[in-house]
Amino acid sequence: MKQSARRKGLKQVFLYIVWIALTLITLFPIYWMFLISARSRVELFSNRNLYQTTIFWENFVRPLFQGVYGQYVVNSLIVATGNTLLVVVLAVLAAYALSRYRVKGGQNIFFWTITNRMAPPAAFMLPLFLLYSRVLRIGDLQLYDTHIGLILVYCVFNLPFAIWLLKGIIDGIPTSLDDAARVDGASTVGIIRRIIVPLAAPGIAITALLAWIFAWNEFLFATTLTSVKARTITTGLVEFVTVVGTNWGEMAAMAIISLLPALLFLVLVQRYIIAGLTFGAVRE
Amino acid sequence: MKSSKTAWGLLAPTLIILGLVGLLPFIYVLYVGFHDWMIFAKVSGLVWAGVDNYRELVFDEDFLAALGRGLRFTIWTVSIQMVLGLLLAHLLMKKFKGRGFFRAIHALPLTVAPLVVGATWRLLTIPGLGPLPFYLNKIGIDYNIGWSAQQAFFTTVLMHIWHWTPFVTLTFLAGLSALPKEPFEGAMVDGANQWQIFRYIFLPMLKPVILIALFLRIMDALRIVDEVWMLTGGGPGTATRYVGIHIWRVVFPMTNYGYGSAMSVLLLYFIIVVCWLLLTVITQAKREAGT
Amino acid sequence: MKTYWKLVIPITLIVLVATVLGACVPAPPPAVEPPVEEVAPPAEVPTWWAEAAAPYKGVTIRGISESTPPSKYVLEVLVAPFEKETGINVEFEVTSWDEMYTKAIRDMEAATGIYDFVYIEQDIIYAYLAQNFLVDLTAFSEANPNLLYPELEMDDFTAFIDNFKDAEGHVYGLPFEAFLKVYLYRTDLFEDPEIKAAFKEQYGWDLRPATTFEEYRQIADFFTLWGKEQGVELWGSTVQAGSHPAAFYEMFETIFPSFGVYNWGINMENWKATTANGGALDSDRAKEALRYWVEMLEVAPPEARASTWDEVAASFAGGRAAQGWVYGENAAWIATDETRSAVVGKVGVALPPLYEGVLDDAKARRGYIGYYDGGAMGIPHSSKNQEAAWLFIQWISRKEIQGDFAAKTARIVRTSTFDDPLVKEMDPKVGGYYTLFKEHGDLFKGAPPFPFHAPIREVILPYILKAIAGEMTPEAALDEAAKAVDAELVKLGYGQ
Amino acid sequence: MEAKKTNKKREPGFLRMETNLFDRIFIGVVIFVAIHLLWMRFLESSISLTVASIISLVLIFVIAKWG
Repeated sequence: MKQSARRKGLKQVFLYIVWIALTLITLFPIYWMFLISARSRVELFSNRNLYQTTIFWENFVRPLFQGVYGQYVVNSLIVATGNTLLVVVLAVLAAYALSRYRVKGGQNIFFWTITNRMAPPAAFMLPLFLLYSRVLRIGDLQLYDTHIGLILVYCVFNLPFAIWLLKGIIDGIPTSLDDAARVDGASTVGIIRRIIVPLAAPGIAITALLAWIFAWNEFLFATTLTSVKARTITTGLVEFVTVVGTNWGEMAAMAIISLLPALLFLVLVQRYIIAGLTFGAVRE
Repeated sequence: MKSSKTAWGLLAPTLIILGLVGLLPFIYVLYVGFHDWMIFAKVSGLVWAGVDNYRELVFDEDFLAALGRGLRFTIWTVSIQMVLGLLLAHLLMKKFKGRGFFRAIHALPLTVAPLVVGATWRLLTIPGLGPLPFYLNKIGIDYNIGWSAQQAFFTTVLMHIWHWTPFVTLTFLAGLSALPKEPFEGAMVDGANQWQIFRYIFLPMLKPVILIALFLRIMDALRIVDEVWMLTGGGPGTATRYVGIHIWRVVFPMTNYGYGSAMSVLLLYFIIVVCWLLLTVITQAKREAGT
Repeated sequence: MKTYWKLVIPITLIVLVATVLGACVPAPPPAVEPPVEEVAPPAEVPTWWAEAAAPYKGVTIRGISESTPPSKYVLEVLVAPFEKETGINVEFEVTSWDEMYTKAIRDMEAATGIYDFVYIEQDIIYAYLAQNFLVDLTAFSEANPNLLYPELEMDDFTAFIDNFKDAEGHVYGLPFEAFLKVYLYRTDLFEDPEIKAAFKEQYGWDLRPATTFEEYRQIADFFTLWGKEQGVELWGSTVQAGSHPAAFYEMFETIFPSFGVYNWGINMENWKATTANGGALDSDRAKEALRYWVEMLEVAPPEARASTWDEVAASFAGGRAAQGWVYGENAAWIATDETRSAVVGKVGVALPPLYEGVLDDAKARRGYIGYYDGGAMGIPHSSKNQEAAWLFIQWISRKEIQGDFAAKTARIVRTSTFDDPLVKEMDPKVGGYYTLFKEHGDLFKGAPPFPFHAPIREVILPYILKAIAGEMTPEAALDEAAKAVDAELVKLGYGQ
Repeated sequence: MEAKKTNKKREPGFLRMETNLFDRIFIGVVIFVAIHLLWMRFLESSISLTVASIISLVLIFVIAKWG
């Protein structure tokens, strides 16, 4: 028994070493991006130190306050949040239907949803562009360059993924719970709201987190389907790639700014996930 | 059949939206794929071409090579990501001090946009600007992803792993969170060791989620564009010109919509078949094991 | 049925919330700070603009351009006064080079009418004309005489405007920016007495900007070695050899012409590139040029293989190359901006090195010695606000703003701008770039007038990249490329 | 409509899998495309593509019926 205690201690130490190494590897590229954002253009090529004592604020100030990037951040927030809300609600409903009911061809529908995500993006941009700017159009109103347009189009990759993930999770919730609730007279919506959602909450949280991040970071759809008004921060980033010297400093600065909301979101949701994880109870 | 009606009601909004933004464009791309459409041709616009585009495609060495490269990239990245993700999820399941901290750090790369990931890694690896070539050079390793095809390939692999392993881990954690804990406790009582728990309880129970993560990673890796585009632009030579990038070049800079559409359809076909085979093999295996 | 309705309501609600979230947020027009520096003071701007624009007050026009300093200048300096003067709203989208093309072409091809004015690079204008993408500005201004700014002075534009004319001399775009790809060198190194002596001793001639390719290579060799000996990070020459169309452009618009291979080696009479059919893409001279350029990588900074036009300028500005072919629009900031450049005041400008006979060809208009690049602003045929857009592109072509515009962004489209005091003051600081531009600009030329452009570039590019990466020899690469071009041109409908 | 049959339990056919009609048609289409692609690459120079179409259509029918 003593031996095993020592082994356990060693294992702990080993575990921490692994985590610390992983942390360093994970953080290094982001740290380097921060260093780049803190350096002026002249410094970039001459200074390769792994630390930095001065900060070249202009990289942050110019794009954020003189440019239009502040607005882009707001656009991104709207689009990502709107899309996440829509996706999570629809996916819970769809996953519940596919998990609990014997729908004709349910397996096939289930597989079909995921094929939506498989399409190589390039060629699919043109039909979407035409759809948004010409087909779905009433007078001057069109989906092109609107937030709602992006919110809808992001369903193409977020919805299948959310349905797949949530179905796996809902499958794991015993049906006996639904049946019990149904006997008590709960409606379908009631069951989803009172049984499924609370039990699948950590899973839903992770799904929402990932969906939000995917939407926040999306580039191709955003650049194809927006122009000025609904432009998102990721599409704004390519503006720094110019003929007269890619403006790495400002680009890194904006990249860091674009990373902050996602980070905040991540931290908030993480707390929720940890609280819901029943695995904390498993001890060695 | 009242319940079935409810189920359709639950599914309806999803099907409508996916039909609108997923199915409609697909039909259009399929249609364009049977046409010649080069914007800067003498005769511009759609010209019926039958299966000519596909006939050309099966002999197109560049496309097939790009497809092969994409596959190689996918196999490398996805297998490593799955193993790493599984291990890390398993580790993160245990309670230890700082677990929350490590989990947050581990998920950090996910929050970076693919485009920015590419840019960041470019900043890391560009000779003259990045620290990687600079410090590797000091210990005698000549590292230049603009020059060595091998290095460029593995740099893209590494970047992809860096970026997407957290996704796999998080997906597994999501799956884990909904699992009942009784089997684990039961096994613990029976004196099963770590490996046995992992092998006989953890893995089988996690199978559906593993499958999802595997699918998503395979399809995303096969059609990858932005990250690699930003990092290497497909170079040096054609070393990292994966199939997604190849299609991208044909559709946008080359403005050959017809041929590009045919390529997209073929790639989509390919991905669907791969995923469907995987799904079938796995579900069949499960069924046979069950009986 | 009851449960069904209970479902519909929350779903509708959610969709509504998402819609409202998406729709109700006001997207204020990009807030462009009015510039602090004096821009054409309002007094100088005649009320002609307000009068001409009266019917279009409140109209919103949308345009797209590449995010270059000239475009940023327009966005940050010229848009706000125009909006104030005319009441026309301008949404000016600036994005990366490839995005700009993709979006503008898609809009014009599908005739969606999103853009009212587009940036047209010199090299793609012929393809646009072949597809009837653009509004004939000459005809348009004749049809709308009241919209023609009386002081536009079309004759004042440099010969660069000829690129934007069709066979009958009708103009399809007002020049917006133009510059040369010149030979930049480091004056501090070239004039250092010790270096000069060492160089003379080694090669037997006085160190000065190279005029031939042998000289250029010798200088490059010398400085690469010198950098190594001195322990500084210095190499002989920049090379624009990243996996990007930039590599193609440096080879085809700069190196080939100065080796005497013109028009991409394509025979424009029968649209063939192989020598067997009268082309020159796989000729010995072309192969020599490509080999020379690829071998230049041996004495280029290591980042050259990942360099586009951006990084080439950055390498030179970082003081990492002794000489190089650099786009002239970069000359201004490399030579003057201390926050971005480490070689301020140490930059010399010269004509690129040339193969024998090329200068005579250029003087006799049989050939050209390098790249005269730039672009114009035009109006897509699908635009719904052509009048307002026409006003705007005249606004940014006004004579009185050109001096400041040129001094800040190193682009010149009007003859009178060369004599502008601001430009004259700037000239010595950038090693005489403007003078060289004025005097020798006509030896340079833009891209050949092909009715296609990007498709053929994309056909050739992979071969060039393979040659750079060593997957193919330069000779084999060009042999293959020429065959591929012939095949592709047939597909495009040329040269049957 | 075939839909009625799709959900019916049936004994696995020669594919030795539990499938519904939709699955079998899907398999048929996948094979249809694969045959055409391979045919174009290897056989079209000697045998017309129409033959491939006929063969694959027959295959789809066989799989849908007995698969």
